Amino acid sequence: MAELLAELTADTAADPAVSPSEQLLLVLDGFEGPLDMLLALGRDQKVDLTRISILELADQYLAFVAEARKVRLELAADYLVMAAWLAYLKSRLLLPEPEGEEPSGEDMAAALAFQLQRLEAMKGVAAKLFARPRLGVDVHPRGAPEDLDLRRKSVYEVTLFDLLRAYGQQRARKEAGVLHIAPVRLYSMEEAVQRLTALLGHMPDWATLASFLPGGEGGGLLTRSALAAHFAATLELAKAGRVELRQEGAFAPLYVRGRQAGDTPADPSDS
Amino acid sequence: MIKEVTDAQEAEARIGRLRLLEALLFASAEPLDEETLAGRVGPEVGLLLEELRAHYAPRGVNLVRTGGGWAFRTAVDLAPELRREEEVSRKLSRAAIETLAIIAYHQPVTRGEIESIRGVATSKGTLDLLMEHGWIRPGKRRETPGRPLTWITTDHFLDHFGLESLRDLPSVDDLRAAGLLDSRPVLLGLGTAGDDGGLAATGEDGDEES
Amino acid sequence: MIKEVTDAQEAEARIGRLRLLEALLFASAEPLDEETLAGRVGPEVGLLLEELRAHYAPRGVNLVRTGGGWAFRTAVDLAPELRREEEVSRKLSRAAIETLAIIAYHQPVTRGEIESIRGVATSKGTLDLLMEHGWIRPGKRRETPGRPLTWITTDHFLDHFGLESLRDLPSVDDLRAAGLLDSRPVLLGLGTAGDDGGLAATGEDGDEES
Repeated sequence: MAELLAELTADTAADPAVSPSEQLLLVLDGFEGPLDMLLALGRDQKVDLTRISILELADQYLAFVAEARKVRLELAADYLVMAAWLAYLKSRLLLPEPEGEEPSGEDMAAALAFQLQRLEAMKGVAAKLFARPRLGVDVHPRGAPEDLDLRRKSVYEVTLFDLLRAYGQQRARKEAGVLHIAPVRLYSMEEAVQRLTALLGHMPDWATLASFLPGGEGGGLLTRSALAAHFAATLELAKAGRVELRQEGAFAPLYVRGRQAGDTPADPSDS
Repeated sequence: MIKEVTDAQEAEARIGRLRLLEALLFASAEPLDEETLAGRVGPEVGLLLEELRAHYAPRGVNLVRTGGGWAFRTAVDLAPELRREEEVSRKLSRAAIETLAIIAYHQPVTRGEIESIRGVATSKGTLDLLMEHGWIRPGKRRETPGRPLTWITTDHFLDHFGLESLRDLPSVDDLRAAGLLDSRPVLLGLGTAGDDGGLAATGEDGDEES
Repeated sequence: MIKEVTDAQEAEARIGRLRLLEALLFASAEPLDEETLAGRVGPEVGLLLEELRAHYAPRGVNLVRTGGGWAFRTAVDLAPELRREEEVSRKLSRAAIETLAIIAYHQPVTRGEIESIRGVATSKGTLDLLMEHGWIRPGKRRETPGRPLTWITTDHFLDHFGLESLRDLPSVDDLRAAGLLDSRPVLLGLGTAGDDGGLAATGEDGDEES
């Protein structure tokens, strides 16, 4: 991780005016999502992707997320989901395999390795594709075509793109005609429910409610509304039987875990 | 006319210049004058042009001198067989494209409904034009007061736009997802961000509004 | 390959057809398919095309086959001397380039699958940009729950990248052999916030009036 950070922020690291959070933001800007970042970390291992150490990769990624949270950087949900999944994967790889129908840690690691290889392959061929001689750039058609109209079945030149764009623009005009009241910048419970649902789906283990909160510089009212909304959302989801909650005592951290279909209800002593 | 070439290397360089000259003349939208061409292939451009002209003289494409420049043109004697279609291609008006799109998406649809969707009156000429081109045809009458005529698209419409069936038209959500329907509310706040994943969308591909 | 010609008159007719074919292809900036050409020069169009291709192979302009059509294009090796700077400077985003490659290699592919391969949501302005370039278009809907729309590449895509067919995509056989052209979603359901099922189900056909 440190290597990657150093590499990607080489220009700014020397500049004391750039804060750690800005540096991290710059790193993040260089990636097309968490998978892309994992791929970059994987390449740092300088081995064939088929022989990559998934454990090492998970550690590097988790170190990055920890760093980001330390400087209270708002990470997109995608990155948090990946962190949760990798933490789980790590535990599966390190602990003895439990009995059960869940995919084994090895299977999960293999699936991740496959995704990385597939993404790497697509990046590779994308580069090859765009390295080819391209029409209008390297290779040219007849510059002064004589319009013979051999194939055109209609005298009007309209493409599917024109048609779809016209419809899209027409719909957009119509939708834009509706008056939108500016909402107050508060976190709604619906949004918290949505966010938690998305995150929990990938999070089979206990985690503190605080870890689900969007970090960031919103501060003040927005942060407090996020906490309130997420708290209310966990209660709502618990009522619907979709999550389980656990708290050791009054004011102790609240733990949340997604409830898988077919799970037995949580041990009452846990609640 | 053709310059004596003794050295093999020089012959190759000459062929290279000839090929470049050929490609330049082919790709240019305008006739190119000798001065411009000399800048690319060297001072012996006159000889090279003559050589090219001689090569193409018996072929279906000729190198011709026109208004001080040089250009490839299809051979004059082939003109009867290359006759252009009577009508040159034209752009369809925006109103016509929109009307066609609305019929495609909302069919069967009456003229009144088209007008209410577009928010403007549809000129009779628009529907006539679309019908003349075989893209739309009248459907059944709507069983409502006045029994208005409805409009539907034809097989030729599918053919023209390369669609196998109407089901393959992208839905409104597909259009939105593809970026073809972009109706961001004027004032965007957290409360309305739910339509494409809300906060989850933050920092995806850097296209989010702040 | 070249048909034996015995009769002088027949030879002349053949040359006439060759010249016409040459002129037809030269006149058009877009590739012409063999069916269209056969309608003008007769059923032996395949042989004539091969003859023309061979004639132009060493020249500055080549006859190339792309996506079932034929077109004259400047020779690839002249690219450095013909490169148009203003075109090169119109750079595509990494997201757009990767998305195009995924569509090319995995087609027909749904947006959800593209997102699962890239691990991020597809931003607006990616698919519509690729479509505006004429490289991709909607294909058939997938017959799975939600009937998501698929995306495929166009003939113009092949033409643009100088490919005769999709089989000529770089490394396509290697990737297939390595199992990397499998677009199935893997354990991680990443970047699929707007998965196809949900989206296509809402507002299907977009015929709801608001």
